[in-house]
Amino acid sequence: MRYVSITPEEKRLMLKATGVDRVEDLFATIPENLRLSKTLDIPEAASETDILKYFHSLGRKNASAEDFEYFLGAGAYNHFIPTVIDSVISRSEFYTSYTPYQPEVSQGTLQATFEFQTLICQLTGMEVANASLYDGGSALAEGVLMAVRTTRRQKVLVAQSVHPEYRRVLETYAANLDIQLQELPFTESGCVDVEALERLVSEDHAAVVIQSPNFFGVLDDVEQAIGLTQSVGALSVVVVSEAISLGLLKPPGELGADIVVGEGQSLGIPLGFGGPYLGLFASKDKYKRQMPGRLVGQTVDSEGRQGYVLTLATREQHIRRQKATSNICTNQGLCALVATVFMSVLGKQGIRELAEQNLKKAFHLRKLLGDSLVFSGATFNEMVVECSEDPAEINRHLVSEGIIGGLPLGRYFPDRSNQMLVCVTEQNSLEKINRLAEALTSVKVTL
Amino acid sequence: MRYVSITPEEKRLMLKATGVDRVEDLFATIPENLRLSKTLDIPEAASETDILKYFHSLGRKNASAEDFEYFLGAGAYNHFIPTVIDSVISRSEFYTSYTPYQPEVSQGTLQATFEFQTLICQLTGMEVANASLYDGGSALAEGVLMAVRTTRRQKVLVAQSVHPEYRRVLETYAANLDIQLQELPFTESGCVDVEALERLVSEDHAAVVIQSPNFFGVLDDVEQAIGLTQSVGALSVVVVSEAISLGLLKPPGELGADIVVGEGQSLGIPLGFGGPYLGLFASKDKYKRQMPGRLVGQTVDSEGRQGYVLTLATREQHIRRQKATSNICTNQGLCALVATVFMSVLGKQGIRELAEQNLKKAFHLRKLLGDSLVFSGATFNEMVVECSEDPAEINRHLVSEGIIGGLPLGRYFPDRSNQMLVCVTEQNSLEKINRLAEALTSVKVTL
Amino acid sequence: MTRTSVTSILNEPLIFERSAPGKSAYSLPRLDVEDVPVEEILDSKYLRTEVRGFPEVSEVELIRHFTRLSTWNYHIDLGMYPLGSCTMKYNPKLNERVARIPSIALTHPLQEEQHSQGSLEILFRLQECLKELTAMDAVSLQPAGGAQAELIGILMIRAHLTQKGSPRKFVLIPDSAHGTNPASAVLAGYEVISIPSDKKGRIDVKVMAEKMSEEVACLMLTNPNTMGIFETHIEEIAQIVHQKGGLIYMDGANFNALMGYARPGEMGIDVLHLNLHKTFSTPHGGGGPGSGPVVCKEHLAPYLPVPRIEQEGERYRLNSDKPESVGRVHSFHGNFGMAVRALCYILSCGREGLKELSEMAVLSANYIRRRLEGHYELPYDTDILHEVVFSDKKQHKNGVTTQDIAKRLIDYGFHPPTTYFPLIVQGALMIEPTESHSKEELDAFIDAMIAISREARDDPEKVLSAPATAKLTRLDEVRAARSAILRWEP
Amino acid sequence: MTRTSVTSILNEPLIFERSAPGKSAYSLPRLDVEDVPVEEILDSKYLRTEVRGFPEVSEVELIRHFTRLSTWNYHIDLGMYPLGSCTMKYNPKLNERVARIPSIALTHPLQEEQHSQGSLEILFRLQECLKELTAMDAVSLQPAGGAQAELIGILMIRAHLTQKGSPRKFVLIPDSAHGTNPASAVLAGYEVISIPSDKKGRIDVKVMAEKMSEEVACLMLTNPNTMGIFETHIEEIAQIVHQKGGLIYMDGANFNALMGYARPGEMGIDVLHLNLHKTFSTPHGGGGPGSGPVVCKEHLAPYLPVPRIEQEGERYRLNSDKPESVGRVHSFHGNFGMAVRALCYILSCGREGLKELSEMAVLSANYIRRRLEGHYELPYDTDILHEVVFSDKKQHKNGVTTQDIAKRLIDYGFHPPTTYFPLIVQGALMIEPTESHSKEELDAFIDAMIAISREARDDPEKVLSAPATAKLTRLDEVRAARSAILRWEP
Ligand SMILES: Cc1ncc(COP(=O)(O)O)c(C=O)c1O
Ligand SMILES: Cc1ncc(COP(=O)(O)O)c(C=O)c1O
Repeated sequence: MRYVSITPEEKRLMLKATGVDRVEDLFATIPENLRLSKTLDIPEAASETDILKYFHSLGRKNASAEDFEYFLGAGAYNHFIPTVIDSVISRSEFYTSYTPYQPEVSQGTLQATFEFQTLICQLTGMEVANASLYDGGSALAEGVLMAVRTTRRQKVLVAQSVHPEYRRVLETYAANLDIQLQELPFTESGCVDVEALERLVSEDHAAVVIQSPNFFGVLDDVEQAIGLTQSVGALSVVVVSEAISLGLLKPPGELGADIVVGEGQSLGIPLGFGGPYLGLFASKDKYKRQMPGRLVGQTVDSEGRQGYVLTLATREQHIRRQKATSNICTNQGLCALVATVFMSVLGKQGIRELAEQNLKKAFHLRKLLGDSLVFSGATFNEMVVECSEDPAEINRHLVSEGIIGGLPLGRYFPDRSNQMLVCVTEQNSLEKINRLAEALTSVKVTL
Repeated sequence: MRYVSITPEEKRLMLKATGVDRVEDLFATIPENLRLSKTLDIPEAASETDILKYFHSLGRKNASAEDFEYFLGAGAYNHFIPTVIDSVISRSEFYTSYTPYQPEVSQGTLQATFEFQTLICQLTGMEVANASLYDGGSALAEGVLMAVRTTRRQKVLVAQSVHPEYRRVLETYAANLDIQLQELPFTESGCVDVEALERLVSEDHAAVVIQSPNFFGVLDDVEQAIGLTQSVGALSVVVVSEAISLGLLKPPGELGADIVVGEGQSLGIPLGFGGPYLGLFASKDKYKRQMPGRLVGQTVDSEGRQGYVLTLATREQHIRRQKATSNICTNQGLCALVATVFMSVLGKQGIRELAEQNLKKAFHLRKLLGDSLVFSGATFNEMVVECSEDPAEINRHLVSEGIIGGLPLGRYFPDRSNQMLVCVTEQNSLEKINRLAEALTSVKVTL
Repeated sequence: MTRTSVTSILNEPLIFERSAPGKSAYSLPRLDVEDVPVEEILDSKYLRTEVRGFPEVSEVELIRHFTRLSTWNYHIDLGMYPLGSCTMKYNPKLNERVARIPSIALTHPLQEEQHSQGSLEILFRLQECLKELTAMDAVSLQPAGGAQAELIGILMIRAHLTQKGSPRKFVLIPDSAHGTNPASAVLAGYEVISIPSDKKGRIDVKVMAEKMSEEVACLMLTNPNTMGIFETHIEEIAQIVHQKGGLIYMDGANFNALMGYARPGEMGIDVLHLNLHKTFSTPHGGGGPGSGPVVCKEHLAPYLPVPRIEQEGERYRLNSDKPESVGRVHSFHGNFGMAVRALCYILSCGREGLKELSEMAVLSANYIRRRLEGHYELPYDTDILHEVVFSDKKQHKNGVTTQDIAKRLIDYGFHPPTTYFPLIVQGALMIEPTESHSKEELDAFIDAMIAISREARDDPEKVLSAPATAKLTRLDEVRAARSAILRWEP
Repeated sequence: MTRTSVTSILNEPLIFERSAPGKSAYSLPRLDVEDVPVEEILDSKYLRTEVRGFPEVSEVELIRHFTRLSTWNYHIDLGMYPLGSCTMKYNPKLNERVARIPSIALTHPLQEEQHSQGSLEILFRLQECLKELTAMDAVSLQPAGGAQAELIGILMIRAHLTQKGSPRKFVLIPDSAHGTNPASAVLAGYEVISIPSDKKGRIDVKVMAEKMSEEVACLMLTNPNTMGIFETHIEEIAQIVHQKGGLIYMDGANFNALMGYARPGEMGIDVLHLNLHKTFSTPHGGGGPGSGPVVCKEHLAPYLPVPRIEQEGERYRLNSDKPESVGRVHSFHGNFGMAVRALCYILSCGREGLKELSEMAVLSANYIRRRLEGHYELPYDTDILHEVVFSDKKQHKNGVTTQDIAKRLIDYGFHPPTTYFPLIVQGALMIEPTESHSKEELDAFIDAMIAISREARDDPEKVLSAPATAKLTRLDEVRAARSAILRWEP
């Protein structure tokens, strides 16, 4: 057993020192009748060679971005991942270490996390960001709970154009804390219905949640929504599921958002069948003591040298137990490091150029789609299309051409069963974009 | 340009400090007429994405052990490579460092190399081993040159059953040092013709070179050959091209060899289209001051702590210049580290079990081949087969079944154009071995 | 600019301080569509001018920056990391390689089932293995960590009880429990009643029985508990709780002690969670990601999160049609990458291997206990399994605390154990070796601990001023919390 | 067992000392053929009982062993590594990734051409790029290092001259040349005539002209030479040599100074070698592997090693039918893996990039020279390109030598420069920064050098006793050579 380092002889010596004859004796504290008599119905140990064969065979049962061009986004995006990222996170110093509870021997993780918090603040335009939450869905839930905590109000308006799965996670978290979630409709532009918002929002509301670019890819009317929200003393929670968009778009912070939550997968994290991803959480400075999750702060050591530590721990469960701001303990640390390296690789120019490529390639598709576009609002790299035939059918054709098409909207919006949400990133080629347009509109593209 | 760290502004400051206006001025020392006026006919910089696409497309033009089962050996073997090896050599501490000329900051490389030298001594049964040479071919050449140096004799007998390419490299090295290379024939058993050896060898001979397992896979009559060689005061040089065989076979050292040279590719190094591989060089202790290449030795620091340094450097070109024992400078350091990790992973039991699996799988094929075997001598994991049809033809059929067949011997031995050298390793499956046997003998295997 | 250690550059600044205009570490393909100016595509009201503050560095600088930072971390591949309750075992390299196979790592969570059969098989097979290991009936791999699993587990209990009439009001939690337990219970809408431990370090059954009522939804226990002690009365406990119509949630963070020896499903547990990042060797990544499968009995299965992964003949499918489900806790399928590693680990170890792991983990903990009990106070003399908790009582006389002992261990080249937890032990030193270490490494750790106990007696200053060899001396946490500098500012 | 630094365990023993019977780090598939006992297959006379001394360790111990060792190395990813003549530039991660693509890394050198078209294209395209960069006509990628390339290059000259009548007897080599030059010349069967350098640090053309004769096969020069100085009289030199029927071999180890600015083929060079592990960023791997392409003019092409890689329309083939070839120097196609990395690098940099590299390398060297010339003796005030050589003359007065300065740099967190080479400079300090470093890093190095020159004056002891922060203090090399302990013994 290559994962164990104790030899039979050493085992003997250790048992002797411990004062028992057989290892089994150490388990005597488990009542006889509870001790397992049978051997586990799990295969015998497989060799490294067999393991690799097996998992490669499983891989061949998948379609993946290795062999297909993806136009599927909807909260998980196929972006370029710089090679250096894996070189950094493959250093065991980073990936095999624990939460930096002992700062003297964890300054690497701590400084990198402090850099992450700063980068997220810069990207979102907010004042403070935490060290990560699980994913976009739970980040939204934590954001709403924080708004409820701070405002001591129980009603929350959530735009229907927020990612449906995020909304489901929010429902799960809110279910038993008597929080009332109300839906906020959208107009034919795809933006939140501002009149409805004005009509619905009140002094009873803790928060209003909108997303931009929203689930339909539409750039929402964030500024106006925030204004209306704050006019009644509610907190504005803005969701971002496509972080790359912030390389180009005015960040929620600049527009006055109180809390920004979102998904950081676009920042160098592989599609990975949905996880591990990266929950982003940022807010205005005045709310920092209400924040969920870990925070790294700057300080000095006993000799006055600058260093970093986990701080404001009194918010957390291991100190405050049932009074904690959240129950989260293990977070997505290594994914935060990935995002830190990604943002550092791209830097000021790169993040902009990347965002522009997404915008321009998507715009090329948008032009080709013409009237098949469902919403009139401005978009970044995703858009909803009215299809000439059943979207699932179209996808089936596309697969044979090495293309994974968009998301049939019927899945979340039964009344939109003929619509497809498509995404274009810098990874998509002109040729395949044209092919997609043809398949969606059954109009031949001639360029 | 991401591989340069100087900004335009910093460039300006540095030029100023250096006292010139334009970078071009720094090249003024190159005569005008020699300065290149045109721009290089080399493509513009390609993005990381495009580079990866390009090399993957090249990969698709290859057959590789990723998709095919190989029965091709002949000096390059498809063995299992433990995953941990790449984890170790991917640490930049190892792969981006230079030759350990500054021992205080190179103890990692030095200790690992000292371990390598020891492991090679243990594997070959020799007393000293160096830190590596380029590959099996040049190792043979250096071995012969060392024998010539130490004996001050100019004649060398080389068995025809030594790897043909190694012999060609030897010829290149020996060409102008008036060394006479004479060929030593083999019998129908595939072993060196001992009578011929007895007849040919004389007081004029510096060395007799044999290989075991030899190029035909046959275990040669090493002990007897060594006896006859040393009886005339010549040095016995034994070549090993399949290092795994030493997990099971009596090592040349035990049989009295003076010098052992060979190829270490089998020890965890990927096929890699022929390189980088690993030249092995070991000898009796009394010859150590005649050795080519680097040697790491144990010593202490000024405080008496044990440490390691490059030693006996007076043999080398950077000190001794034209009087050096060899011109080699850069060697195959990282490949030696790979082999060190490989041998440590397998250890005493693993190397034996691995060798046994090779022997037993090859033996299974051997039984199936029966009379088609060309040589009667004992074999390890390679053997020569008389084919039912043109070997190249057979290989063409096999490819369609995911099999890369053996080496058509005609390539090196025109008179053996119907024969094929096949190799079976632990990587080959029973099913494919049977298929190979069928193809080679056109007899259906029924098991 | 002085740098004091050759294999570790100690004064690497923040990445922002390395930045200068014009440096870059990225490269992108040339745009292959018409290059329409951004302003013609989007109204300027949507646009920002730049991401102010974003760094600009070259690839070389970037690599050096993070390489230098990395050398400031202690890590498992360097030496023993005996954090109690965290199960810091070796993270096999094979897991990492397998998780990076492109056809496994690059699949989209929303792509059609028929294009995801490989990924679904991984999830399904792992679920089957976990069921067998725990003797439970159903699993969800969706929770991204133990804490989230706790929330889901309690929500499932709540849903179940609600169906039977009332969700009830309270959750019983031993005072030795991990902080996530009460926090999760509250998040699920319950109030917490704390149950004291008896003098053996176990749940005080008598008190528990008194507190148990028709108003109590469940008892949330950890077994073996955070003292490393097995709750021997588990059956009796379960009976008491079940009799009152309550359920039992087991925090399975310490499952590394039980593999092949005991199964929660046979102890009367209704639902539990496992931590793939503990028992099943997925790396902790400096804080995460983890994965917290929630595993339950048949009667709770209907409430598991959706989608569920089901097998139909040769094929696997995602079933979201579970009307009683408590819903989702993750946007997609949870931390899939951790599931890949865990399955790789289980198949690599095999049935015997998994059992051997638990044996060696328990043996190592008991060995440490025996060798250190003369030197450090043992608050409970109860038998333990996979971890041992000491206290600083003996050293306290000389003014040396758990904190000091922990920091001094750093100078001996070891990561400190978990400190000041569980809360029921004053100045707790919680040591969990796991099965990974050689006797040599264990002895080195034990010798260091003994040496420190001597220093505490003969030369306390040495211990009080530790660490002497780390990048920094002790950090001012009060100042950090007061000034709360949470980001770099130009 | 005391360990003194937390991020680096300093007392890791030899792997053999970690070994104990029964531990193992390997796993092999179960044998799928009949398990015939070895003794029934092979006569016992062939068999050994065991590989005596081979270690037995677990995977965890193995990883820790090599991880700990690794932390004792200085490396490029940590900081500046200004070894003159070695071109220690950044090794791009992308190269490493590309070289590991399975369909590129797992091909057999003897498999049929039609199954190796991808690999052959890599070799062919790299050759074409090197021809363009050097303005030469033909290339062989077979030599596994510069030294082997030198041997081949001279053998080609020898073959050429032999054909024209006589191989001749001598090779002219400047006294500033690298040791491999004379060693290779001798290996090719020639005697070496050393040519002195003039007071400018260049080849003394007058002396060279006198020594040049019909008995001289070739002049072997390095350009820019090991002083970093361009041989401005190269054309005149070539003319003199050619007039006497000799040829010119250029050691291209310093080609990093010339890319996009000058091409050997336009200077009268007949044959040269390049070092992919210097100019083209392939990693040095702690000593190797490298790769030394030999590049020549048409008249020497027939003598290149076989097989040659040729293009026929869309296809690439290996041609061994070159009767005049000097033969093979490698069992197969040379260090292919290095060729993959070099091509990846060339394509990543592109034509402008390559030129920029040389510019920044030359700028960095000149910047260092200017800033240090007041503090360290500059033996030649000649203009330099990519590297600068100082001497310890100034410090020698206080008994501080090059050796001491080098060791003291370690304490400042830098790898020392090349020392005591070239031999024409007493106590040479040979500094080659390459293009990789930021101005910040260069300034830090310069400041350290200046600080050391001050220390040499004010506090020589500090310098003489350096390094103070490395794993070890200075090692006893005499003792090492005398006792010559070259392997571990139980
Ligand atoms: C006993 C116990 N319960 C629960 C948890 C929480 O698990 P996670 O960190 O995965 O959320 C932990 C982890 O620290 C633990 O030790
Ligand atoms: C000037 C010079 N020539 C030749 C060589 C030898 O090249 P290699 O080490 O690749 O054999 C070197 C490398 O150190 C060198 O610096």
